Amino acid sequence: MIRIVDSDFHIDDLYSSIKSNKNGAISIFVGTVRDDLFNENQIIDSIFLECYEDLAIKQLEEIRDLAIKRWKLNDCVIIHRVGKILLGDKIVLIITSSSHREEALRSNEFVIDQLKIKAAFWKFKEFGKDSKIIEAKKEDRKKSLKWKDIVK
Amino acid sequence: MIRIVDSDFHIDDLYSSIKSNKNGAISIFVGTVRDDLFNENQIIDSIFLECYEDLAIKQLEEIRDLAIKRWKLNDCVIIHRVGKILLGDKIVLIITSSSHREEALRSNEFVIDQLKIKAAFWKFKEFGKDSKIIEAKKEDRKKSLKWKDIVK
Amino acid sequence: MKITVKYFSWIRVKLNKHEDLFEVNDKLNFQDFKSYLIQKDNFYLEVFNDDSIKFFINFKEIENEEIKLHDGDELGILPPVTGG
Amino acid sequence: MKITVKYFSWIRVKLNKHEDLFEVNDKLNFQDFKSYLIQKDNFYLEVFNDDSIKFFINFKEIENEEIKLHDGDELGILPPVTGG
Repeated sequence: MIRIVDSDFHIDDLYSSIKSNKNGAISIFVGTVRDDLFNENQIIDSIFLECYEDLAIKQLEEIRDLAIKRWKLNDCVIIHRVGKILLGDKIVLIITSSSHREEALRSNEFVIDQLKIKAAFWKFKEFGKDSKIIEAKKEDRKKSLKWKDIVK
Repeated sequence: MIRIVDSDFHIDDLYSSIKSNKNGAISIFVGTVRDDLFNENQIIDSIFLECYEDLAIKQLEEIRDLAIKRWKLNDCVIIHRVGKILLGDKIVLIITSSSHREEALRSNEFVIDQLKIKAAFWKFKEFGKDSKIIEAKKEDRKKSLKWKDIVK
Repeated sequence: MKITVKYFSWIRVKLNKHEDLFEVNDKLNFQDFKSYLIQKDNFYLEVFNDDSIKFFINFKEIENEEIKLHDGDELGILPPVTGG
Repeated sequence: MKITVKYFSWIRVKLNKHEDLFEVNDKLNFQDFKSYLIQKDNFYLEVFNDDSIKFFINFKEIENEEIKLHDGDELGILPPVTGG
């Protein structure tokens, strides 16, 4: 299941959607709005997530399909929020399910690393009516390189 | 939070317990009862989890404390079920929360790897009134060796 | 033919709009369309010279600038992504 | 003094009980207590010769077999664990 949503979601609902007797290990990653994004003495309590939806869905599907194929996963769910997201709230959730933990854990990390540099989402910090772009991180590009020889 | 429980639990409740504006990344691992534990043509639909509770709590606390210290985590939750657990149901849940995903992911894997070989729990397959011990896996011991130089 | 151009991130903010619809001659390729845009507004020169920006035609990244455009095509102009 | 011995996994199944309470002389160390148990039942020889089994006194793994026992101590006999 790939979803781009504009409100918060329950982890248990998504967990239920992948429940299977074939699973022995499920890895869930949740990315949230962290307060140290806001270190400029500005009164900020949210971010804004912009998205090129049709493209992003396609990109997330490609990342999911690569992960399922490479690690023979039972399932892979990616949920990404867009719009205004409050401090502490969820931005993204990734579930990878497998017979064994090695596969569930490794693929989960692959999906978030790829999503960070390949999916058409953009973050802004919001203060009052103003907003400021959050810059892309070089580390994210470096991190993704480690998958080059692992997932072809 | 470390808990040994005898019934199923909601992931969202546990997620709420670690919610913090300091978190940017939360990794959740769920271990479940997989059907290929049961490959002997026997009618089995559950496992039984035995535990040396006072010791297990102490061991889980030690693993948690190592993980928090090594990866400077914001929090680490370990929930382990005991008693009869049905096919597909949760056995264990681990949450690690951090500012950054690398730390959340790595520490989560450390905790499950350590738990597998160091915490006083034992699994049995159940068929009717009979039960059979599930043997320890050599791979689990091997996997845990990789942490020797990473966590001291 | 009609080409939609979609703007995101700082480009959307700078242009203060999400998209444009351009009416252009048939048989343009992407390279021709770039020249057309630059001629319209010098701002596009900055965009096309910025190698952190990626271009997608109908949700597929452009690998060869000589790719032909067709009526109804959608060009996405994407600054570095920052999701997740 | 009284020493509780806790059994788990296949040992609990084989002995068909979770624990025993033994009344022994004061000033025994773990090594003495091992001899005492083996004398009581030859089954303990199998247990003490199995190097996959771990022994805990009051929830602390035994590192030196000369550790002194005290009234009320709890000895845990643990086959390889299989949780998670």
